[in-house]
Amino acid sequence: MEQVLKTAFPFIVISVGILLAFQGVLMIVAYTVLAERKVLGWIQGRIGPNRVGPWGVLQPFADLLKFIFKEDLVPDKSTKFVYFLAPMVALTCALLPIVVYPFGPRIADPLSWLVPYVSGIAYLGDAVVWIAEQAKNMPLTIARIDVGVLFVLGITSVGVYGIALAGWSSNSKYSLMGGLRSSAQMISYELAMGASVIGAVMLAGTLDLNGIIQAQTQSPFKWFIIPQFIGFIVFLIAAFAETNRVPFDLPEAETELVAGFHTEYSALKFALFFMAEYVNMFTVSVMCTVLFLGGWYVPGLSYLFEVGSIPYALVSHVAFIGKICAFLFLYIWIRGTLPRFRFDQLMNFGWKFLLPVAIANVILTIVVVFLLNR
Amino acid sequence: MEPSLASYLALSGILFTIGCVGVMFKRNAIGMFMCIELMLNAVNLTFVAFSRYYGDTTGQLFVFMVMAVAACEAAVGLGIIIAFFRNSMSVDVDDASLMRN
Amino acid sequence: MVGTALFFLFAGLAIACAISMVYHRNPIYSAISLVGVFVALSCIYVTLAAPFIAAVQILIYAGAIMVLVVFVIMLLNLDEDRPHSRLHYLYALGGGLGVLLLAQTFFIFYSVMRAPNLPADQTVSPGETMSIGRAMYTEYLLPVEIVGIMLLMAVIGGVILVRKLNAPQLELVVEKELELRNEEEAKDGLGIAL
Amino acid sequence: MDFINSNLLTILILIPLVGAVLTLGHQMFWKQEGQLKWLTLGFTLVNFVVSLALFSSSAKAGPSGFFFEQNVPWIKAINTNYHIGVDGLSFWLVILTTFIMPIAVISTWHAVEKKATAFYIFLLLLESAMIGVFVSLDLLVFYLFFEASLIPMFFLIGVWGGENRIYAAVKFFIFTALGSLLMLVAIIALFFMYADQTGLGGSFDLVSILNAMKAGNLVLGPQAGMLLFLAFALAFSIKVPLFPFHTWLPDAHTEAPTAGSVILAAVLLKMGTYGLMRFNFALFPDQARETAWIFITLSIIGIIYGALVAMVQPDVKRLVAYSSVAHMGFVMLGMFSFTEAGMQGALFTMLAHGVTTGALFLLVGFIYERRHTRKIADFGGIANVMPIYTTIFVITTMASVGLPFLNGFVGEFLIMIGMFQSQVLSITESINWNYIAAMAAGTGVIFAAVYLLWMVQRVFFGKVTNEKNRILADLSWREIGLMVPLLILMVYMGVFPKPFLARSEEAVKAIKERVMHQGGGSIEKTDVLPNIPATENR
Amino acid sequence: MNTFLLTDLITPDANVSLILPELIVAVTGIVVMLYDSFVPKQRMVSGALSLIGLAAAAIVLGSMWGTAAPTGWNGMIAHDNLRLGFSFVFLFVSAMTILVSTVWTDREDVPVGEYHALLMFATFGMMIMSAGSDLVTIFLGLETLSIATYVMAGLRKSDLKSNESAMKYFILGSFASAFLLYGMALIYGATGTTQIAEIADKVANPNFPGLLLVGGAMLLIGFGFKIAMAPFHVWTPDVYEGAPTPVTGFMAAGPKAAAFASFLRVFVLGFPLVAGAQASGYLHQSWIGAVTVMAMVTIIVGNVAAIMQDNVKRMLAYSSIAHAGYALVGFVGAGLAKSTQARDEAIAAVAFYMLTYAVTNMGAFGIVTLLAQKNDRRTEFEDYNGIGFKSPVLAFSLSLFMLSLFGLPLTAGFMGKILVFRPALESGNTLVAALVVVAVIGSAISAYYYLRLIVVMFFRERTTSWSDPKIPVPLAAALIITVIGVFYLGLFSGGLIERFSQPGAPAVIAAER
Repeated sequence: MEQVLKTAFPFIVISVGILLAFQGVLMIVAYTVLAERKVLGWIQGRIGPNRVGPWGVLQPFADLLKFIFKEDLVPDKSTKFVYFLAPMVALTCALLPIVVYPFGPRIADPLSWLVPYVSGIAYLGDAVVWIAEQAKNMPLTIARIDVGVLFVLGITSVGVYGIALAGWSSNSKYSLMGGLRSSAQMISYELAMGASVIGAVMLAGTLDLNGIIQAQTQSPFKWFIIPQFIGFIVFLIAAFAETNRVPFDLPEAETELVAGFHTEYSALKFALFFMAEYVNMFTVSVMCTVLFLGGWYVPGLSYLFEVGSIPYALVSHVAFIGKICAFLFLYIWIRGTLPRFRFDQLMNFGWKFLLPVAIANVILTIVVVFLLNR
Repeated sequence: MEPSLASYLALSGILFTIGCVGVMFKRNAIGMFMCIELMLNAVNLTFVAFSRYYGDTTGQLFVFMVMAVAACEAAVGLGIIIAFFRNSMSVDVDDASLMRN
Repeated sequence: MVGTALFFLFAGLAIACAISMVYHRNPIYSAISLVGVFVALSCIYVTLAAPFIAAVQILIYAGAIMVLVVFVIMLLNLDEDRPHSRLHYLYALGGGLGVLLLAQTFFIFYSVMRAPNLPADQTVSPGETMSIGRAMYTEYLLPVEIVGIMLLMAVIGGVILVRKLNAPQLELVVEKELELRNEEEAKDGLGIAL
Repeated sequence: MDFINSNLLTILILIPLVGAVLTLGHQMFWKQEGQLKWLTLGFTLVNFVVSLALFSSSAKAGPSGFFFEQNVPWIKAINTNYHIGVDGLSFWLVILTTFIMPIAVISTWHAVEKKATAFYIFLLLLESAMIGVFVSLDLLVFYLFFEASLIPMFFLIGVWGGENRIYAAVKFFIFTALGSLLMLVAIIALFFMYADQTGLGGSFDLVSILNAMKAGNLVLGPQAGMLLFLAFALAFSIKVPLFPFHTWLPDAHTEAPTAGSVILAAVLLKMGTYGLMRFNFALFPDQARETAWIFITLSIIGIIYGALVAMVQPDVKRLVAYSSVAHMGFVMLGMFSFTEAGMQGALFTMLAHGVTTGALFLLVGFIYERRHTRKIADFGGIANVMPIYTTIFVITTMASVGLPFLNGFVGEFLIMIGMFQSQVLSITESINWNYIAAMAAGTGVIFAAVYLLWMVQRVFFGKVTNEKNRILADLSWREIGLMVPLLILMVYMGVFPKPFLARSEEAVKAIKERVMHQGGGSIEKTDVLPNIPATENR
Repeated sequence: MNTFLLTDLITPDANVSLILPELIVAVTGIVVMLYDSFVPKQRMVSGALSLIGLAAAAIVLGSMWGTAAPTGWNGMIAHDNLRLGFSFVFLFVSAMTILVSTVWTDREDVPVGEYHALLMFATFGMMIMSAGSDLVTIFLGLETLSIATYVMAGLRKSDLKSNESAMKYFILGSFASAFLLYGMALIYGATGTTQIAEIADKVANPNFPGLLLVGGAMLLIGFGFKIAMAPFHVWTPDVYEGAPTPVTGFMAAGPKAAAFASFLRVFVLGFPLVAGAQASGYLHQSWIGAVTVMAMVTIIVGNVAAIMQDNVKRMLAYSSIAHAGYALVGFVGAGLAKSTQARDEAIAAVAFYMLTYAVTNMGAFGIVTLLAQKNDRRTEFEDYNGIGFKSPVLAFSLSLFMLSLFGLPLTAGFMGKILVFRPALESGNTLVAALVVVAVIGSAISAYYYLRLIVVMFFRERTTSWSDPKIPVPLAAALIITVIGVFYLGLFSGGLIERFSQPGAPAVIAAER
């Protein structure tokens, strides 16, 4: 029995971690939606949703309910299996990168304060002691892998399937066009994104996300946004394109394509796409934060709290979320202010401007790093 | 306990076989291309398994090169298929019989 | 124990997806199945202590190559293959080849099982990014350079092949004229009459 | 003089080659096709004149017993040398080649209308290759020239030939090429056997291989030796052509233009017999002796078969072609008798056949130019219209039949004698196979007389049956001038064969000794036959 | 955690001078492409640039001949006569292709810059294949070459035949690559290394003897596809017929030679016979036997099928299959060589054979290109009817090439055949001797179809009108070079053969790991 428990323990921890993280992320996402509507309203001199709950705080839940109870229409000549698969793929791929993000610094000893409280209790006491021992040096990451950056990029690139398949399986012209455009766009900008990341990776000397953050600690001037400013800008632009946000929301350009790849989707399946888009925004923001803004690192915090202590971790975590929120605000802000590109402009911009710039940045970084290390 | 080297090789062999048979059975150029990709992947598995067995990077580097090659092949191969499609409106290899005598 | 279970899980998934890929006549289903194989293999790579290769597998195969394939399938709007039978000798050939390769697989399995199977050295981790990167830029520097040239070439090749012709329809008309002109030019040619 | 002595053969090979290049250049820059025949004639004549220098008495035999020898390394990787030289065997053949070429050129004076440039170039190239074949002493170089002579002939037949030329040309090429490729394998195999057994590295040099064989350093196993022998023999037998391989010859002769036929009959066929003597006998004496009965049988069949088939030919040229088969049968017979007389006779017949049959083809060509037919049935009573032509034709025919005091007689007579003396066929108490063979061959002479004279009778005598034949012009001065040297030769060779035979005596003796004295299997039998000169028993 | 790796990186073992020829070719490709993208309307310059690059590479290559072996690249590159001889062949083929294809690029409005760049990269791939002494480099070289060639085969985009050719080539080529790769994986598994020299050491005592055998078989299939060895030759005729004519010439001469180079390197140098070792004995015996039998089949199939063709390109395709068979004779000879020197000479013989074939073949395809007209229309035998004396220069050159392909003495083809037959006969193996006999009979058969073209050109009368095509200067240059080459290689090749077989450097540079 004990043996089984011990074997199962890591899986339990990971499951709990995944649940927590996903729950948190979904909450953030839900409120991003609300925030977007509010902020857009504010920018456009409107009020935004304000009926459900005080100041409209419960609006996301109302929306959810509405989605659930709506009639689920399935186009007659669609390819059913793929049609159902597509939204799931989209959301899964959007959520998966969360697994590797470091949400905060390592906590040296998170549970040992509990031990005195339960010391006398049979079974539970022993268990807590054992768990506390296991939990030492606990990272605030679900899965620490060596190749975090590649993992994120890989999963993001797989995300294209959701959109492409959705467009194809609906058996509708508009959907197909939207799907095609969107996949073309995502493939194109993925390159620029990957290239822009290389600079930061080179400076950090690792593909491990935590390692990248570590490389930026000690001073805000070590944040890669400074040496890698070009990379940052490129990444940001590419991130907008990757998430199909304004000004790159060609796939769902209403005036041309009705609603793009999800024209034929309704109810819960549409909700999945909708969520996927916002989760994508979130994950891309996290990535940007990690790569260029020092992740959870708060300058000067180590003077206040001991590194590795619980409060240090908590504050860092909150700061991390804060940085992400800033990015999310940026998304909304830009949506409120910029018009949409034309498709050929978008492609030209991606291939003829963004990618060369990103590559130039890589070369520049190589040269600088080489010269500095001579 | 880990599965033995032999089982990885068996898996790779089976995948290779499936891919190879697929190339023969498919009529569709893209399908054939995908079967070939499957074969390459089976080979990659062999490399990685041996790399693990010998504790050596050689196999994994080889896999990396194979992936690059596969990407190049995909770019060019799909280009060829599109060019063929433009002229014949089909990607069926059995339609490619202009020169059989 | 867990390793074995995971292996059989993903191996089963891979084989099932592979068979499904061959079985389906609809190219999109085939493509999705193939992505399934890639993902399963990627997981197996992780169990083989090769996280870098696993990530790259997803990034390149699933994220780049197959996306391109799906893209092309969508672009050409391909339907299911025609069902009627093709050249029968190809089926026979395929079957024969399959049996042969399967036999070969058994042979490999048998001969590796029989050989002394020294267990993998757990201390070295060849799959880590660090060691791969080190190898890539020292021992394998030349191959990496070659790959660079190859990628460049593939880009050129892809672009030439897919780029639209200037005036495909007109060409047929112009062709005759060109030929006439060629033949006129030929008359005052370099040809030496014996 | 020294320069010429040491380079004479190379010069002989190069003159036509230079001629070919100049012909091409001339045509490219002046485009005057009419002048080409003069140019070509000039070159062939010069070559003939230069070749007369072979008679020079100042020449000394080289280290390996050959005159005008030259040995220059060529490709070191496979140790092949440009090794050339003449001896008694090849001496007259070289002269015959240079002699017959100008005649062939003159014969085409008005015949070649289309694509004259290429025609003359091919003629010149052919001459070059033919001389090369007769003088090369390196197996590989020999093979090179042997094959190279194919191509010009192939074109000559294929482009300027008659109706059925394509079939004839391809057949000619494939038959000959197939045989010679096997010879190539044998040559390479010999190369390795030499390398293996002497340890000196491989060699294609005939002289070195022969020396090694004589010294016992290179011994071929019975099986290997036989295979190699057969490979060589097949190539040469096709070229000769020996009976079952002869089918390309009538086709090629019939379809070839006159000049081509002349050269084919006069020189190309001799390559086969020459090759057999030079290579097969020298390299594989035991095998040659062992298989002699096969070749003798086949030659006899060839003689009789050729004669019989010739008899029923409706076409004059085809008839002459089959007569060639019969005559070459004689040559083979003489060679395989392995007696001095027989081999001398064979060599002499080769020359005689070259002159006579060449002349016959020329004569057929003359009438073809006038009537554009060669059917015997179309003629009759030509003698009334063309007396000079008839006279020359009859003399030539007589030479071909083997009338005494004409060249045909000497050779055939010697061959018969040789066959009677021969010891290669098993001689039992009751039957002397040699006699039977000689007598069978003798019937060939009779048949030859029958079919040739019958043909003459049908073509020249009687009344003029066909109106078209009444207006035929007799031979022009050019044509007479062409025939005169040939006629003189026919008579000269018939009356004074001595100088011709004397040249080859040494070489023939050497070969005979090599064949009959190696291995020793049949030496005892020499005592049985009383009429062998004592010198040959050494 | 913040570690800059550069400081503690081992300095890479990069020796640029060792791969200078390859580098020059690759850089030329890039330069050509860049030039083309900035000066798009040029037609001659990119070709000239490529030629200059090739010439420079050839000069560098020449200067490397016979030098002591420099090391570098951790044993990825071998510096030996195999590499030098074959690289020379590739440079020649590539240069000829450029000269020959000017007619075609002008006629069909091919994007010249890209075309020449691809050609350069293909040449680079070939050179890497011959120089690579590690399975990785060989594989990458092969793929670089193949991918470039797939594109080149499909360059006539508006023509379905060309598309078809490219598609078949692509699918079957990658299929073959998969087999090849599987073979490489198994060899790696069996020996634990991918370096040819180390494999050769390990072959006597492999970790998994069974895998070695299977891996060898898979490699054989893969290489068999690439050199069009029967029964893996099925793709050749269709692909060769459909591809643009100059590209066909290139494919028949270049990639085939390159595949031979790697094939030689892997099998002859990688799987040698080690005395007393059971595993290597098995392997050696099996591959020699298999290759010998396949070579026989190849020769027979190639020649017999060529007889039945009515299309000149198709005929040449089958003839190229037969020629691969002849080259395999030398290959087997190399495998059976008893001493290092003999082996070097045999390898040189194969390289020389490839050179003679390249010279002849490029010339022949040059003429076929010129005569083919737009869209490769005139490629049937009938189209050649009676042109012999109407276009004498072309027709006689073509005849010369045909005769050289047949192996007529005094031409290059003959010398090549003699040289490859030599090592095979030297081995003294009965089966191999039989192979030589088959090869000889095969060449006798081949007389028929080579002559057929000559017969058609010279002996037939032309019924339709014919105007002698104008020979552009580059093509004229190519023809002059090839005609002279045919005679030169046939008559005075001694020095060249010696160079090719110079043992100079050790076969493979082993790396200290």
